[in-house]
Amino acid sequence: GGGDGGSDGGDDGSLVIGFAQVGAESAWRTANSKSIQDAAEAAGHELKFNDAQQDQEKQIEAVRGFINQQVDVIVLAPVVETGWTDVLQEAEDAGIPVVLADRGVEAADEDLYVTRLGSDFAEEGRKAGAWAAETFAADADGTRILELQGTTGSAPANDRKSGFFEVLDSEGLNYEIVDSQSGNFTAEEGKAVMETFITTHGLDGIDLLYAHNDEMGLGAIQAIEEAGKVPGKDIQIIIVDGSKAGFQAGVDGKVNYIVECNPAFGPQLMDVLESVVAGDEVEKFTPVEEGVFDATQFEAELPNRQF
Amino acid sequence: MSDDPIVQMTGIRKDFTGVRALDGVDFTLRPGEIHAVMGENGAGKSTLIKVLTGVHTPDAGDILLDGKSVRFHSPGAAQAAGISTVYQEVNLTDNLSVAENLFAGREPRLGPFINFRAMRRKAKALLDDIGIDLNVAAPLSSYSIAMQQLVAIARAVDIEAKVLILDEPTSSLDRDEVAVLLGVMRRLAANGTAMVFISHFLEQVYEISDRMTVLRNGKLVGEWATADLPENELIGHMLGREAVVLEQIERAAAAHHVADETPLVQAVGLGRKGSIAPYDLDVRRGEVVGLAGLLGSGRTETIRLIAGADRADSGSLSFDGAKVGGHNPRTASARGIAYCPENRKTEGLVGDLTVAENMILAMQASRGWARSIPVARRDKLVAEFIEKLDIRPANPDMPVKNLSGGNQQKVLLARWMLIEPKLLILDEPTRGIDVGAKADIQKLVAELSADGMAVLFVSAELDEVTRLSDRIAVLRDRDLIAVLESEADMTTEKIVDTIVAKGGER
Amino acid sequence: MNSYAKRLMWPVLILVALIVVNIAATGIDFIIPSVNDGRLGGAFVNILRRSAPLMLIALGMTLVIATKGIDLSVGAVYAIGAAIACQMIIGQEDQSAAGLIFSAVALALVVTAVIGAWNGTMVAYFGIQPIVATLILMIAGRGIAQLITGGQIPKVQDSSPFTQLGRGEIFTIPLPIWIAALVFVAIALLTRKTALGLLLESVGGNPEASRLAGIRSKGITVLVYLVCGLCAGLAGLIGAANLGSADANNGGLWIELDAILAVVIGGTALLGGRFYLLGTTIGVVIIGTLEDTIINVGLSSQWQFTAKAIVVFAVALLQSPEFRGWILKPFKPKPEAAAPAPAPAEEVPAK
Amino acid sequence: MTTETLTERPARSTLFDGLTKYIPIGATVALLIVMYLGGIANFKNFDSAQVIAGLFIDYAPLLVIAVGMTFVILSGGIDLSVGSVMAFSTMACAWLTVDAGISAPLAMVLVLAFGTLWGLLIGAVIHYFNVQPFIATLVGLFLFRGLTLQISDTDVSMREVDFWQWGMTHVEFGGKVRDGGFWLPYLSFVAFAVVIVAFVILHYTRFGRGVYAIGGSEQSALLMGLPVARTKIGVYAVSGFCASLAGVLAAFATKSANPLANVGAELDAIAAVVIGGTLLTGGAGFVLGTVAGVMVWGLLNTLIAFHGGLSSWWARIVMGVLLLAFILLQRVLARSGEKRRT
Ligand SMILES: Nc1ncnc2c1ncn2[C@@H]1O[C@H](COP(=O)(O)OP(=O)(O)OP(=O)(O)O)[C@@H](O)[C@H]1O
Ligand SMILES: Nc1ncnc2c1ncn2[C@@H]1O[C@H](COP(=O)(O)OP(=O)(O)OP(=O)(O)O)[C@@H](O)[C@H]1O
Ligand SMILES: [Mg+2]
Ligand SMILES: [Mg+2]
Repeated sequence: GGGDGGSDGGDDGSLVIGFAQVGAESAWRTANSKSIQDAAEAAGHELKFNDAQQDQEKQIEAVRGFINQQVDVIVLAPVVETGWTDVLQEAEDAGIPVVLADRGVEAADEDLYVTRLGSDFAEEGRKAGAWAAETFAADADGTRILELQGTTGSAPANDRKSGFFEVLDSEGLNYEIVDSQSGNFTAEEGKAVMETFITTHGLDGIDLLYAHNDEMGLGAIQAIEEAGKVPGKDIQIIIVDGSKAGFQAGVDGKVNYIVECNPAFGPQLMDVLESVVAGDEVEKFTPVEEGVFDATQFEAELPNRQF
Repeated sequence: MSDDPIVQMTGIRKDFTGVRALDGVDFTLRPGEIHAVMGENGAGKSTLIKVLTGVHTPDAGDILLDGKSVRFHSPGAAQAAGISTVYQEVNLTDNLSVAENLFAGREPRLGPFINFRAMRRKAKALLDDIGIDLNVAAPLSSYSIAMQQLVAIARAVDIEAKVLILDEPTSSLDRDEVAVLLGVMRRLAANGTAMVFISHFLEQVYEISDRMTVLRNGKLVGEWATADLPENELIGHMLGREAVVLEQIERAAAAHHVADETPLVQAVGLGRKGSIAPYDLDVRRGEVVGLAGLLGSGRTETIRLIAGADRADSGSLSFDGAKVGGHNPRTASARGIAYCPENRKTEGLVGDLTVAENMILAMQASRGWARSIPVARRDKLVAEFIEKLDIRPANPDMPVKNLSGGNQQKVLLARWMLIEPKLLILDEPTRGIDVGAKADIQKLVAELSADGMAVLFVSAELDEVTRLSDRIAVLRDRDLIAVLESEADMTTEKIVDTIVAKGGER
Repeated sequence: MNSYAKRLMWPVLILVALIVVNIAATGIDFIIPSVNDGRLGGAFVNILRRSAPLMLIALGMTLVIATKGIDLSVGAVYAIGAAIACQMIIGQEDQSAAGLIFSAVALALVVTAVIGAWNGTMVAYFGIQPIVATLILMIAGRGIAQLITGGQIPKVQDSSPFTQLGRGEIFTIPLPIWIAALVFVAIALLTRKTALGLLLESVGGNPEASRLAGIRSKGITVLVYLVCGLCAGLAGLIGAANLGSADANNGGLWIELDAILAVVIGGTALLGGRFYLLGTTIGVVIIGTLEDTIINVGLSSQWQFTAKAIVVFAVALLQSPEFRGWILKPFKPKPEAAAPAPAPAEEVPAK
Repeated sequence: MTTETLTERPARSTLFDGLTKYIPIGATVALLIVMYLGGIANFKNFDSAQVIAGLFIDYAPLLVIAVGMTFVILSGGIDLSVGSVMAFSTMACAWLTVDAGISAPLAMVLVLAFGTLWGLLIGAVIHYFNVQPFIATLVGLFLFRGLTLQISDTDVSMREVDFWQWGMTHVEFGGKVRDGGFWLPYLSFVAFAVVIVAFVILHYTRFGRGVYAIGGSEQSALLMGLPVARTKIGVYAVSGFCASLAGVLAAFATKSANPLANVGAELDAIAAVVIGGTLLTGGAGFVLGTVAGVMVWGLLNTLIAFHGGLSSWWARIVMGVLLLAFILLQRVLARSGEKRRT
């Protein structure tokens, strides 16, 4: 890739940016879109936004569209990791640099994009795992775990799961997966699945619930409350994302650990784009700053939440 | 003539849920003969044909074709074995062109591809041969039912089968076309084709058939040579009782309408572009007005405007002294206009609903959905009309699609009689109906008009029109050309003369 | 009545089989309701409660299908109903005010009814094929819902009585079950005690014949889609109340397929005409039970789709007389030696 | 014999005589052109030839499943399984070539054969057991999504298998895109070939005409002695084949398989077919109409993409409104052309 394309940039340095977003499937995603749109406007760039509704084909089409429109730079938040080679090659042939946001693409395509800015889902899983391994290290009779997975087959679901259990295994925690089902990242299904978990397995003796996102976690909390148990106490709960609602639940004592997945990297992205178009050297991967929060930090962090 | 039989069916039994349609029927068809199958509506004639041609599987019995035992699994198989059939309801696909319908499944091909040019040429030739001139590339749906019926016949004839079966081929046809058809049948018979002919027109049957098999209630009554069975005896066998006198329907000839009374219906310059030229027509209370004309002359279009089924784009219509505005079937029925359309399958009945439900439909519609007819009242009314019109089987809960054609027609009539209309519009009400039922319906029309109901009556049978009508409107080329009023004009000849004369004027 | 019972027999058998599987996997507790905190619970009661939104939508869908139609927009309408109510409630300081909740619910229902009527108008008056007419709102509807929520997921305070619509109970029976039952009774009365059912079946069976018989078929069509929209809106309200939030993007996602499935499992044909409300109810419970069964017998979530496919296939086949005839043939004494191959569709009159 | 010949003219308006069936597709094409011109007037670079060519790259798989769907809908049925079968086929390609190490051409043939077999099976169930097509194929929708996830719940790359490079190898026309030319990959030509073959089959073979006949009236077709069983099962086989071919094309297009790909593709295909003027009730429509329908679908998306200023929700709403406007206009045009009874 290179910064030689994009002849349309205004004299004042303003850019035409094509942004191929995954979709609007969650509050996290909407916050992410909004952050990027706001940042582009603040920086005086023109943003062409495209929502692919979680469909890779639509996203590929959007990227081709941006190439046809001869934008200055393309930002791609890929739905899946594989299958990008051709269209990225086309962008390169057209002299348009590509920056990945949020999720990544397979390693073999590394040459076809300039840099990636985003979260590492496996790392998020590992962070959650590390806390669990530490918290339950003293649990003699084995840690019994329920897992609420994201949409079956989606990258965050796969990575958050594998990262989590990778750490549990490497830390040698004595654990048992009592059940693990998909809640499709939604509160509705999170709650329904949790209800069934409760009727099937009961809650006695269950130590930990690991929910791949806030929404499912919040749904599950309701199910637990309706079953007459106290979330956060009778069962410990880890959620990933860290929305306002998630932190609020934390403040209320219903959540024990939150792994942040930060959507508000719009301004950071604009800086990267500007340097890319200017032809500066940039790192291949720019991590988004993300934290982890335990019960002691919820209260202080809540006001900082943007979504 | 009668060598070995070409088709021999013995002991055929066919049960439908709740009905035994055929019960131990034998049937023999010999080469080169024209064999009529006779019986009332619902006697099982069509079922017999369908069992023979593989539409239905018999529950018992044997079928021999050319002395070999056969059992077809589909009409296609029967066709391949040399049995070509025109079924009772016109069974073509009207989204395809005339030529495609004629040759569906046996199109002339070039390699694997259909040769459309050859197909159209052959279609043209085939239709020319039997004396029809159509645009063979036009979709079949652009032609009237009668033409569609002729196309179906042409298709069956062209298959050049050993056996040709015609189930009520003449129900929508008028004289000329019937003459054409009978001519074709004679020619085929001379070539040795065996034919099965089903019709409710006794004169046609006597004109063309060599032999008759009579069914009643799904049972075989017997087989006769046509020459040996006088008409009244045949009717006796069909109905299972002594022959009724059909000829004289007593018309209490429109004596009771006063000349200066305002007519019930007054159409002035009523018309619709592309379907019927503007016309004037009056109908008085207690009067039967017949519409006569060749097929496609626009009879149906004329009455559809009055019935509110189509919107008129010129002229005005008054009903019962008041001008009619915003005319549609619902307001029409609220005013007391009842309309029995000619195509009962597509426009009349709701096949999946029961006999009872179909009967009360118009009445219920006029009451609105909120006031349903109480069950007891409904059952009583339905039972009453089933008996009055002799609907068989007399089961109000049977899906109407399982009734035979004639009985379906009666259900439709009952629907409208239930609302006690002021004007009853009947489009071909006796099409495909047996002699007994036809007489019943004609008698009913006469009675209703005697009670003061006005009736508009369309029929392809001029005899029927002249017999029933007080006045006759004659149509030609979608134009109402004359209204015959005097007693002396009420003859078939006069109607034909009128049509021909007006045609000559052009 | 007898044929009606026969029609219901196969779905009921499948349902019983599913319940037996669950009992075998998790014990008799599965079916026996328990009372805790003055609220009826237990696995099966939970299934019924969770099925309430699907039930409502499937009931509306049954009517639409009876008129030879189909409504693909119900999932989007569900999201719109939920979004309106939640967005309106979170806008206010006091989220417990009875007036507020009443007007939020009323507004949501009015809007969804209008959307339904719009679908019906497109079908009846503009003559657009139902699948296309409702596809438009299926696409745009979620956009509208997101527009209402601004892409956020509005969260109603747990203390708001609005949530009772999804979580509350009357006489220990969960409120969603009450609502679904009431709507069932209302629709059953509306269609069977008045002539609406007959007129519907008539319009679905043969629209042209119905028109000529003087039936207001267009008005009826609009009414039916309106009811379907209303049911979808109500379902959205229950769903939102249950969670205390409205997810414009995922709420009721693909519920239209489940609803159509429930209708058809219940014996109503997609070709219009006869409809069976009780059958639809059984269809809904089958679908609800199925999802739990997968978890209860310990299958992974990848099995969700496969198991659903197998059960639907079984119901579809069992309902087919031709299939039953074919499968039972070896066991039936045949009067004739030469048994014909299954002659398809032969005695089935034209559509 | 008779002396007189019976003549009847079709009752329809002479101007449109015989043309009525082309009105819906004519309206579609006219509106398509209007939409395209509107795009050119409003957006920079919209007039690039590659914009049109792009439709046949990105929508090649959709075009192929829509063609299969056209057969099914023309016969009066519907096939909801195509999206899942397509995703399954792509996944099977990946699984066979990457995990099982089968040679790619063989894998492709196996996948296509499997898709066709599935179509035959479901067609037989629909025909012989009289199961409603909607339900029978809905089973397929669930089943193949499930099977795809069971093969792999993550996306799989096939880039190491050279064979899959073939599809995106491209041909340039009229020079580089910058110089006003455009390019098309081989897989677009496969889609064109499918359209042409389908056109010929539907219009010039007995099977094709049988499809129309059955769509007009299955009962009549049966009574006319047409091979109803064979034809009905045949259309589902065609659709199954097309769905698996679309899956193979998707494998070529991305060289990757994703278990959640093509969710809802069946609805896109149905929409394209119906927009192209085919009646869902069967018996009327054209495969070329389907091509126009796919182009409308694609162009609507392209217009929204070129605009680029719409948020996720406004994009959906605008898509719905455009679709609505399109369908209403098509209706109006078609109605004024047709002279039918009210
Ligand atoms: N598919 C069916 N299901 C149930 N009953 C049927 C079916 N088809 C015909 N029947 C019944 O079988 C009997 C014989 O009907 P069929 O059509 O053979 O009479 P038909 O002699 O041809 O009468 P028509 O002169 O009116 O045509 C009738 O009682 C009819 O109701
Ligand atoms: N639905 C329709 N659409 C277009 N044209 C039609 C339609 N129905 C009938 N026609 C045409 O209108 C003309 C008049 O037909 P109509 O049925 O009114 O004649 P008719 O005098 O009633 O004859 P028939 O004996 O066939 O009933 C025919 O040429 C026919 O092709
Ligand atoms: Mg008959
Ligand atoms: Mg007529």
